[in-house]
Amino acid sequence: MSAHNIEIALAVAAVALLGLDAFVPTLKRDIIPKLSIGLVGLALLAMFFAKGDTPAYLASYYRIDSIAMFYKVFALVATLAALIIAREADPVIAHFTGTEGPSTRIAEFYILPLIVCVGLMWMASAQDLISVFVPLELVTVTFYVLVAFARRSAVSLEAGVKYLILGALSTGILVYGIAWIYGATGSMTFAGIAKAVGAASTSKSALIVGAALLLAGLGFKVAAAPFHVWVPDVYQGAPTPVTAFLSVGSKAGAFIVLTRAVQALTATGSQISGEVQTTLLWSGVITILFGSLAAITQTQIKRLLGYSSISHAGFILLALAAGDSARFGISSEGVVAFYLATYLPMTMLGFLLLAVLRSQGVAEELSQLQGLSKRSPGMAFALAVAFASLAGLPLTAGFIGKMLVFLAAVDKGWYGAVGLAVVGAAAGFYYYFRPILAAYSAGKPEDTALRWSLPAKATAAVLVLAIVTLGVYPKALQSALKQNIVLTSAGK
Amino acid sequence: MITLNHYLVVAAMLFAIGLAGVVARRNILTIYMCLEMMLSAANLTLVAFSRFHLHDGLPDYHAQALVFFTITVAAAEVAVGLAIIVALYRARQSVDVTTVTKLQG
Amino acid sequence: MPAPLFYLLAFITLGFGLLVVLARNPVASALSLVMCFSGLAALFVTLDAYLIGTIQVLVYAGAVMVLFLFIIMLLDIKEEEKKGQRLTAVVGGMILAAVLTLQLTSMAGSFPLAKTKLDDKPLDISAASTAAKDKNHPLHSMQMIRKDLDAGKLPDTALMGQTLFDQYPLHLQMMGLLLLVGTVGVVVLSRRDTAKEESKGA
Amino acid sequence: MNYELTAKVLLLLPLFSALTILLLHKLLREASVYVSLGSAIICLICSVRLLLSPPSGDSMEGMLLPFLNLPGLKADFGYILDKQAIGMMFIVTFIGFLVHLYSTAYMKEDDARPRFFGALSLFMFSMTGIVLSSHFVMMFVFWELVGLSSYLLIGHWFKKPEAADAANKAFMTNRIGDFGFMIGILCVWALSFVGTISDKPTTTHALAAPEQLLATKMANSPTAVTTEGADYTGDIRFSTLATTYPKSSSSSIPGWLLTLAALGIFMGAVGKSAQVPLHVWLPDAMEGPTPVSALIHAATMVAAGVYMLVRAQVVIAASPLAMDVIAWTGGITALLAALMAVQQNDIKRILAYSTLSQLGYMVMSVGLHAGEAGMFHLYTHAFFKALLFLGAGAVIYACHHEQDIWKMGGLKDKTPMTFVTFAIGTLALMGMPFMSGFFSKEEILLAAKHECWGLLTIGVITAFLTSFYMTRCVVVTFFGKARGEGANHAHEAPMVMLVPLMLLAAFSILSGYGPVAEKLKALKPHGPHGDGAGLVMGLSIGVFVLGALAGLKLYWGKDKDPLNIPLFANRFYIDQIYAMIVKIFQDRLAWIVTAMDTIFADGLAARLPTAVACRVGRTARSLQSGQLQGYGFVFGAGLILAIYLMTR
Repeated sequence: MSAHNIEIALAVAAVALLGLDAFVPTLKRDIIPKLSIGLVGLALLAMFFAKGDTPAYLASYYRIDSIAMFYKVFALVATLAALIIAREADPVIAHFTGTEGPSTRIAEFYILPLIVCVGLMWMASAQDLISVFVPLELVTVTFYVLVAFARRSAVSLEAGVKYLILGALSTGILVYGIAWIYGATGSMTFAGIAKAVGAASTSKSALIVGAALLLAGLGFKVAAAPFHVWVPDVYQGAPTPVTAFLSVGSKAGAFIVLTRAVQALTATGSQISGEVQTTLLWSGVITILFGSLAAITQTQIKRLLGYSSISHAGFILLALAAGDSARFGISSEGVVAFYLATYLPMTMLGFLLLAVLRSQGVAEELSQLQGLSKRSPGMAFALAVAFASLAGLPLTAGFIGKMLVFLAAVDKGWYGAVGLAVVGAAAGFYYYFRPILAAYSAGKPEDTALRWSLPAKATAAVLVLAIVTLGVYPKALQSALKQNIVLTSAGK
Repeated sequence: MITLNHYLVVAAMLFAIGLAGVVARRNILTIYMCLEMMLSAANLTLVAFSRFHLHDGLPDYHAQALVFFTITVAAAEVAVGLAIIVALYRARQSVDVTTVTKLQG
Repeated sequence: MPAPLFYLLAFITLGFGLLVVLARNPVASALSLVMCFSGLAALFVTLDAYLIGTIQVLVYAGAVMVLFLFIIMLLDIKEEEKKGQRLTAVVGGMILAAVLTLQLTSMAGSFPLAKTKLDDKPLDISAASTAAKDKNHPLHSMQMIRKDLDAGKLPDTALMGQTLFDQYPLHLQMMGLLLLVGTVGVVVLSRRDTAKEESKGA
Repeated sequence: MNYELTAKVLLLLPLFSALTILLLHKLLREASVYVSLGSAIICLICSVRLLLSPPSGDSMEGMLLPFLNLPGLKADFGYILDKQAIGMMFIVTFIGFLVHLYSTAYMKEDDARPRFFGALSLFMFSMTGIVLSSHFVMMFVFWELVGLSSYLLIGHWFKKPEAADAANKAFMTNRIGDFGFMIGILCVWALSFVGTISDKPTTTHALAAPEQLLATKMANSPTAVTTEGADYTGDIRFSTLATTYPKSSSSSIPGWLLTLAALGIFMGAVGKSAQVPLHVWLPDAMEGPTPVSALIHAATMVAAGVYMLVRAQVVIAASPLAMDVIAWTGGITALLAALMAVQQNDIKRILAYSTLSQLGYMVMSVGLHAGEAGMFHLYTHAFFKALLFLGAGAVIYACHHEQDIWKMGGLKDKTPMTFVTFAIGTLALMGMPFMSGFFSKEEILLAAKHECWGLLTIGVITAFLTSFYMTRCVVVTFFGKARGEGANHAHEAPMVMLVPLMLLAAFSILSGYGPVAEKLKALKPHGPHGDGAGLVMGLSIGVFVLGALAGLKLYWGKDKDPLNIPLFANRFYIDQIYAMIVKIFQDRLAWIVTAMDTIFADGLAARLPTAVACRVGRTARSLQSGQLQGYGFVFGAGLILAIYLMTR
């Protein structure tokens, strides 16, 4: 079985589930969520037996290589985690959609993520700009619906409107960018672009316009400064599972596209590789600084995670800008992939805890965390692990990711950029530890113990384990995936 | 005589007008129209380039395929977008963006 | 193509585009946009993209704009009040537009291909007809298209269909999925509150 | 002797003990105390054996746990056993063991004893980790762990709000230092392969020009990804630092980067060793149990900063500017803390300020290119300061938890053993000739004389003040009449508490001499026979005598024996003038010191960076106005900026 069949099967399954929901009104409320989670789990399982070869009839725009396989698995894992978080957040969502009754259900909330997953999986293999555009829009449009899903909540609607307008704006910019790149190179495929960027006949000025527009359009999706402004608002307003999915899934999908686009634009001999690098570098540094500094005075935890997501995007951009480092044997796509792999468990864990806490009536404010260690030691510990890893504490996954980025930047001799990134990381040490301190400070006496469901507990345990494993033994990722992509040669 | 440049300039101006509208207008529906305008400007650029990158004497239909997809996406986007705007109007009786500022900081 | 025609179409497109932004009444904006898109469709046709031009009229100027007008009427949206208008936003928008236009046009000017005249680069259908005789050419087995090409006609719609169905079948499927998501999304977002209904009924 | 096994035992046994107590404290109850005590004994035996038969060549390295071994960063957990580590290990385990022993009696009435001993074991684990650390990353990990255990122990009586506040204050203040430390480590690591990078023609600094970036990119095209024969370093082990770390002379490295690295590393020490301006946490940390104060906040942990600075001497020495900053920070800390100590009434606070002052000495000596003198002072200080704290603990214990020296008095008869040992510790601290403190202090002063007259003056004044306030402390506490309830009913501490005092007293004298000092000294010292040794010796003896006399004269008078009034009226008169003058000066000084404390310590050091960061953060957040139009504008402006940047 070839890997692309899995995404086709997933798309068919999503449509079938929608049909099931529409035509079988007597279905129990939790059947669709369970089916949905089961299907994604099945797809994930199938992925490990999938063959990594590209079918010939797709070869002109679709390729399954090791990096594509990595992002496909990544998309499935992120979807699975988002669905599990969605189950935890179910009561809250139901409250804001007016579907609390036992005879009602919110099946779409569990089916639309499958469609997003299909889009993300396809994006990982896309080899030309049309094949990038179509799944990217599939993902974006689905997210418009998901962000505004809790339509009786004012903030969810507001987030939906903001995401919609700015998302459509970025779509316009992206298409315009694609048009200019096509105009300059005469080609839509990455291979064709890579060939043309070095040719003397290609106009540099047209390339630059195209590259700037393309980077801006994709910069919106990955939350690169200055196209990050939507992130805190939308992350705070969207339902927690959607925020988690948006910050991990959508971001990873955009990063694989950005990686391939940057690779094509900076191919050997390219006229504009210096310009692209500088832009990415500046954007990355500003993104890190903005994300970290703005988070310092933040007390809303979901918003804090939004700013955190911005600053992490900055680190990944820095890795992209730095490119491959022969000296350290790390490739830029490997660092990006590894950083995202470390980013997934810690972010997902943070949002999972938020969803569990929210369903227990704990609001997303820092002060509400006080006394958490007494109310639920397990949750407090998981929270501490997640935030310590987000901060980049040694022995956690976050540390290794940041370190690889610094390594790549140091190899380029960008000490100023590294210095500024370190300032961002140090600020992170300050604001990420505030939730931990709050969780371990004394609470009010009337606080009761908190409970969490078995699936949530098990998921949290798996994520904690992943964070620690990646932090202590980063090679584990490589051997688990059997793909030689994560730390190209560092892992050898 | 008309050159490719003429088309590009028209598209660029249309794009810029759209952007100005997005920034300056307060009615979300008008903003959305301006966004559609920007998307159309991009389409014009694509079509113009496809006409000038001839393949065997024919326009490059790959670029036109992208235009086709863009228009489809825009249609779907408009449907979802208008649904969100209607939901917003139901909740607030207004489509003025300057009132949509609960999330900030 | 005669230059005055192009300038007329460009004037219609840009002028009505500007009106979309300037008109305070949303209905006027929407109607201006219809005109703007019609001008744009005509520009597409001058570029030999007949199908795209048609779609632009049918989908955009037709369906989409009707949807807009419908929503404007449904919600009974009033004119924007003048005094609430923010000067900073207006000035900011104008500055952005001016600078961006300046940048993009100067870039387009320094682009060699851009200086090619439309009439200097005519469609060469006989070349396409010769090329299609090659066995490996994607159009080789397309009898209808080849017949038109041999007759010196441009089978625009057929070529577009050939490209879409031959080259991008999976993309079309995904577009279907996207439209399905759009439908589901609209249903989800504008569904009546069932819980409320139930409680009313009870 | 199996060194690797010894190192593993030293590191892992306390961890094992801590984990056992953590997991099984309900089952073990009182036995927890003995688990912890047992591990402390075994560790002491191990370190004594190391001390007696050090590895050949006086240094060896090995691996404990594989962690990171990438091209570009070698950070496997290893151990290093050289003279410095072995000496420090002896101090940690020896004083650690005595404090364990002492605590069995001191904490007898505390219900939370298992928790206390568990945290103590955790501290021992972290501290041996710091001592054994073979590189910066490992040291940073244990650095944080030490901070954690210190937090737990200061806040042991967390129900007392002062204790909880003090624990938080210590934790937060140390974070500030640790940011710096982390930045320093990253700089050191980055610099460790600057040498190899600078060989390439494409070296670019900071946000380099596009042409250079282009060149760099082309030199590193994707096809070039291979490690075969790649020359990389990224080695941050202490043992190889001397060869890999760039010297200040190498031209290709910007000087500010070297300074940043050195000052970053120093920031870590400023936090942990409580130097001005981050010293504020240490006096408050005295809210913890007294044995903890002796072990952590006097003898070992606070000295870790100095230990680390000596380890990283290569890094610091690469920047002359940083050396000056370090020396003056140390000197100023020494002087200010001594001034503050003069007007304290709480016996533990007097000792706390004195610890600050002595740490200032050590840091100063590191900045004066005399790390070995600093280490020597660290060793001698560890013995006599632990002695003083444990003695103070015995006094407090004797007086039923009374800590105000003015409510004590006349204790020399009621607690003779405590008095004798406390006096020995005091004399050693004051730098009385032939006591250990005399030798080590003199080496520092000698180094100061060689380098900088200003610092010598500060050192001498501090020595005078030390002598003065310690005399005051002893006189008021032990002499005269009992002035409080507690002191009236004072009783000698039990034997378990006295044995550590006696042992420490012996070491307070001996550690300055021949065999013991030689074994302990980390590095080869200058020796007191250098140029100007006579002058320094004269000065230090002089100020010792002067300070002691001044203290005696002033405070003997506070012994309000009515019989003395007619006989010593005249003397009383002088005393009053003295007292008045001193009072005026003391108050003035105290006011100045407090003001500086508020402005510099709380204001500039702690609040300013926070305020700046918050200010910047708020500005950044104000961009997030929530206005869609504004966001649209930012998008457009960003787009224009991107095009502009790329066409530039």
